Amino acid sequence: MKYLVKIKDEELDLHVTGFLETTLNGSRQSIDLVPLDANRFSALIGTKSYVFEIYQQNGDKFLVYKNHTFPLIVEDERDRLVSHMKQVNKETQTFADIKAPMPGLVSRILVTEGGVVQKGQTILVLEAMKMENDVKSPIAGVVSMIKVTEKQNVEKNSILMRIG
Amino acid sequence: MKYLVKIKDEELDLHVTGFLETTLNGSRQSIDLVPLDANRFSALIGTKSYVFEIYQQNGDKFLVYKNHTFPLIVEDERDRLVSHMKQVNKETQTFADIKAPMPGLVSRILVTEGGVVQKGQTILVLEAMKMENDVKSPIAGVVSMIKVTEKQNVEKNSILMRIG
Amino acid sequence: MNRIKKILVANRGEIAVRIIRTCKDLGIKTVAVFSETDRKSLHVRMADEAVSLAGLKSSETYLVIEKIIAAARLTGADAIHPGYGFLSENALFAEAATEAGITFIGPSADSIRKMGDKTTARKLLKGTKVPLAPGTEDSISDLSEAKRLASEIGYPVLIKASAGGGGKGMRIVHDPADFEKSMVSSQNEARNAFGDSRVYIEKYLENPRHIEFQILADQHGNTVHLFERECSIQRRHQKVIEEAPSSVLTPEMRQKMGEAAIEVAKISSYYGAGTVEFLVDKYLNFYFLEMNTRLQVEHPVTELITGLDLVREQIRIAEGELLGYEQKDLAIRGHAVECRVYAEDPSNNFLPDTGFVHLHRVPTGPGVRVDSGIVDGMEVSVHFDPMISKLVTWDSDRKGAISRMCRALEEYTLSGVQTTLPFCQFVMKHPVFQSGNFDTHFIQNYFKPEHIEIDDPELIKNLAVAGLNAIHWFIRENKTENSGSVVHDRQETVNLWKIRRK
Amino acid sequence: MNRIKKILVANRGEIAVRIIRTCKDLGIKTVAVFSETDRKSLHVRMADEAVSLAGLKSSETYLVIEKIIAAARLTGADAIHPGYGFLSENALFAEAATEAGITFIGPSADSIRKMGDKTTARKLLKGTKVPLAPGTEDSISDLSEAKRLASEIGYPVLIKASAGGGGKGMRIVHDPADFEKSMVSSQNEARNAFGDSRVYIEKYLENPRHIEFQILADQHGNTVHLFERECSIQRRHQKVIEEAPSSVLTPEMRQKMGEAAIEVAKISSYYGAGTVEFLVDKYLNFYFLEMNTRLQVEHPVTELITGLDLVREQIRIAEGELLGYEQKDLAIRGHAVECRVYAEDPSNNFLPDTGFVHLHRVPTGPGVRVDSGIVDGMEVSVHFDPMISKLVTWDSDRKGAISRMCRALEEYTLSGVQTTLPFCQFVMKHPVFQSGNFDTHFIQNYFKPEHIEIDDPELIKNLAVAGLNAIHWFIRENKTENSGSVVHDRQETVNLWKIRRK
Repeated sequence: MKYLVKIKDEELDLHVTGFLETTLNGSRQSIDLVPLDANRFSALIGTKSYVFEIYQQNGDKFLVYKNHTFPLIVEDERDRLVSHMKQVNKETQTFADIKAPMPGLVSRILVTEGGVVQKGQTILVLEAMKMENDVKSPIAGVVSMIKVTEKQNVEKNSILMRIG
Repeated sequence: MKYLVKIKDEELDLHVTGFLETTLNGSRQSIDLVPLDANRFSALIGTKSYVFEIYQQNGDKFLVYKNHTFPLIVEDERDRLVSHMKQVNKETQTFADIKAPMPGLVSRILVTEGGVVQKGQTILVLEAMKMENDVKSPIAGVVSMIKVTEKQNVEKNSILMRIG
Repeated sequence: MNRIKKILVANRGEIAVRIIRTCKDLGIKTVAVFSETDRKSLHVRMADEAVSLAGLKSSETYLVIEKIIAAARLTGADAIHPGYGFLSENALFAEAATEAGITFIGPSADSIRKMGDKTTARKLLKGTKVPLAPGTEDSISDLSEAKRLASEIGYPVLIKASAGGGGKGMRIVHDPADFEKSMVSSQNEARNAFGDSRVYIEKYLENPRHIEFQILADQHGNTVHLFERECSIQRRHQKVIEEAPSSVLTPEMRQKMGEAAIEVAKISSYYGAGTVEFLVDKYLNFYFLEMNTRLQVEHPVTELITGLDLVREQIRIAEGELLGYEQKDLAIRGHAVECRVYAEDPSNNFLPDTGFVHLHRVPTGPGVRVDSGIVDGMEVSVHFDPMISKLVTWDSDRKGAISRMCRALEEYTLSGVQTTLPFCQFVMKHPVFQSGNFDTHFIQNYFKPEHIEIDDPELIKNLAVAGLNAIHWFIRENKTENSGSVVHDRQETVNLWKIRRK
Repeated sequence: MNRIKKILVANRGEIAVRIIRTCKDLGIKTVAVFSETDRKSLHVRMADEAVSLAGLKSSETYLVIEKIIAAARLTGADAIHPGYGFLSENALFAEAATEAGITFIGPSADSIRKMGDKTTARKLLKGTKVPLAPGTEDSISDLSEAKRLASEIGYPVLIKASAGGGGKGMRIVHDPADFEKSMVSSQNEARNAFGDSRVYIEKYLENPRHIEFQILADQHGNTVHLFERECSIQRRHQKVIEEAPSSVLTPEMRQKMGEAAIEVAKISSYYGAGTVEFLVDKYLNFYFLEMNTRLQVEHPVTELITGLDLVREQIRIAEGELLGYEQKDLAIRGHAVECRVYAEDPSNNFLPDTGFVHLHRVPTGPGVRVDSGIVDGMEVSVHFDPMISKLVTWDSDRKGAISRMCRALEEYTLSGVQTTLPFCQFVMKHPVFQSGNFDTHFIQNYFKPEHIEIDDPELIKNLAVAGLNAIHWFIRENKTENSGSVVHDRQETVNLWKIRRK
């Protein structure tokens, strides 16, 4: 099976020829892989020793190595086509949904629908874990929709507003 | 359900009236029990806090509390009858099967079939984990059968000989 | 002498566990209290007894004086240790315990009142040789009056909670235009954290270092300091990394500041363990910041350089014992560094993260100590502070202690939530931190989220190969077992497709 | 100076992990080697590189000089650390490394030969001021000649492996009638453990204490001792519990024994870390027992009372550095105790146990250090030594260190095999141990298996109630899920009916 693996802006063509035999950009890589506890693995590639964790969250895959988390995108040939189409689609998107980074209480909303916001501007204050946390806009644009009100409790990842 | 629980020579009549409600020798005991990891539990009885492990090995149950292992015999009414019959049976038994306490190599056999042994006498030397381990007879009696020979590898719990 | 036999620990998390450990060392029985979410917590498991506080949030549980006194009565505890946070600096709590005939392990209610309230403390110290930063005499609630005073003191100013501590409610204001917003949000945070919205205003020092002195005083008038802790690495005005000793103090300065700290303790008739915090400016002038009338989060670094157990000293003092040593008997030995492990995402502005901890494996070995209250399967919830544990290392010198910290951080496994671990790794390897020459602006001056990323191309390629093969393994195992849960080697359960619960 | 960049650790288990930790502190890369059963071991996971030794038993793997030298060549390691046991006292190994241009972290092959062979060492020391116990000059293989010499020395005698250490091959003979059997079994054990069946005979001292001195010597003639370790608590002539300092040594005796230890090192032109072992009789006379030309299992207690990292010192010495301190710069600070955690059943004559470790949770907190090589799911097999880990505590005095050990032992969770943990709990609480006045017969004099049982009737009743309810819980959960494996709370897997694999 041929895969495209994206990690840290690197794109690698990997070809799994058999279990634990991989071709990386054309050259063969043998790997000694053993599962440990939870989602952790120990891998020996050549003599190099790596312990890492693989997990999946909201459909995305992540690899954790020595407390560093790498998003890991693994696409087979069919996925690549779909992903390419999505990419084209995405480039025409100019809006951003602002999601709650944690469960909490909306303590203040600092913008109004129709207002213009700058990238990095604080648009809402979310009170959680006994602290006031500033939620900032990731893009510049117009506030097209506010889905919450002040003093409202929100769940993690619920949409707070849309910019653009 | 009524049970007889034997632990450390104590015999307790326990009656589980509902989940987490027990009657101990007639008086009611409420318990707050939560499972932790592996086979461990946290129990609060009154205000007293206990963390313990329950495991089963070769059909016997054990409770481990602060590194102390207690054999735990739990019998319901039907079991009690069977166990009573076994007990009667056991009292007429005067032989002991000597089992290998660990996998190893029989390095020397110090008795012969038909020989008389004392309780605590070393009857066989088992080489394991780079040490010579003395296997002793738990009872006094006559060696009725030797099932292994010197230089033979044995598995844990395999029968080495029978005394009596 | 009043020998304590059973201590109720009115706290949760790592500090409750840490206090229970010393009680066990001393043969003193322990009682834990717990909110509903903490039933499985380590402090409940480790204590001899545990009493439910029947509630979820801290305002329903760990902050309710009556419930805690009732739990102490129920179990016959003859003393209460408040830990830090929660009711630890609440004079009413100390009084309630004393009225119930229970020893409060901490200073008198009177000392707590004098020093716990930051404005009262400032008034008390005015005129002594303890240097104070310019600021308001009293706490202030009128917005326009506050704004006028801020202009008088001169921007930048700091708005601080009178009842405060731990950076909660603190706001820096550079621009008068931001004053109103900052004051309101400071008052809100103070109300939530301490049930007291009063704030006061102080001159904000540029590029200060935060250096504090540990104090111990018995009930017979003997007071010593246990040297300083350097706590300048902060985010959101809260400490993340601390060390002892500080790399900037000369022996002379150490002596001067230590004497000032002892004076603060004496003026408030202090007994027990306490901490006098100072700000040190770039010219090495120091100013009294506040006194914390309780055990500090970062107390282990002091324990490692002095060999003392501060909780044991607290208990001994509460029993009425003499300290038994004088200032001249104390010396600094080696160097200690502490990293706080928070459930926060350093690549996302240190936003707190929540979720279940799947795997928590702490480093051990030479020179490493971990104080932790978390175990596999436990939830980091929104209800409490996101601190998971404290990792502390010691060595005969600072360089060694930092090296051991780098090793311990790398060894630390915590899976399920984002943590400050990679941030701490960044700090330990940063030349400015290693030089010892930094201030409280270290994070804003030197840290960007991309700094915690790894850029070794061979490593990245190998991780990609390994990761792909691991995913392949999951797919293969799932196929043969035809189930979401894959049991391997009959020992471990592995399940990629289980979505991490947040 | 020859800066070491990459060290191959020719060992396994806790000591391999411990050495890797110090290498990481020093920024030195590490290479692990492993037998097939050790693929998942902690030392393989923690090292930067790992090389399979393709085999199962130690005789096929960790004892094969050629395989280890080849692994060092393959990975470009410029030094080898042998740990303890295996090839650590093998002069041929030290030579093979040197010939391959690889630094051997340890003494010269010549010193190993001189001191590693117990009979050569005795001959070398004869006539010096180092006191020797009466015994044979040479190793001996002829049975009747040996028996004659034994009678000459006078029973009881000790038969010991010439190439020995760690109590392996050692036999006490009280009765001439038992001599033959003991000598044969000693020879057998010596052959298996060291590949060398030579034995010698020594006078057996009654009620001796085992006290040893840690030596450090650089390659420039500077030698110091790091004080003593008390190692009298032994079963099967192997240490289980050690401490530093010893409670019987006066400063004068410490100085005298320390000087003798330094003389032993100087006579063998020793450099690196080594240990000179003495027996001390009831009149506090001391006799040279042997020198171990390697790192000792119990080295952490010395690290805790001196603040030195012995592995770091070994590496520095191997690099050709000067010690940098003299005897007068060294002082004892506080007290340290070590308990070895063995997979052995103390209620069954300390017979080794084997099986899978289901759950391994180590204690942490103030004054606790754990050196361990095991993790959840790993197997304790018959192929290697049954030592799982070492638990070490420190405090400012002996009483405190023992209290902390009691706490740490209670906190230590190890499930799946029987361990020496309850035995160590018994020793720590025993008045004779606490008094400090004990000898190597402590176990036979004071320990019976029933002593490790708990006899608190309320506790027993509550455990019965709790245990029954837990079993009820399993039955209920199994019914509803209709499966052998019960998943609870979506976080943990619990399965009572899984038979423990042995």
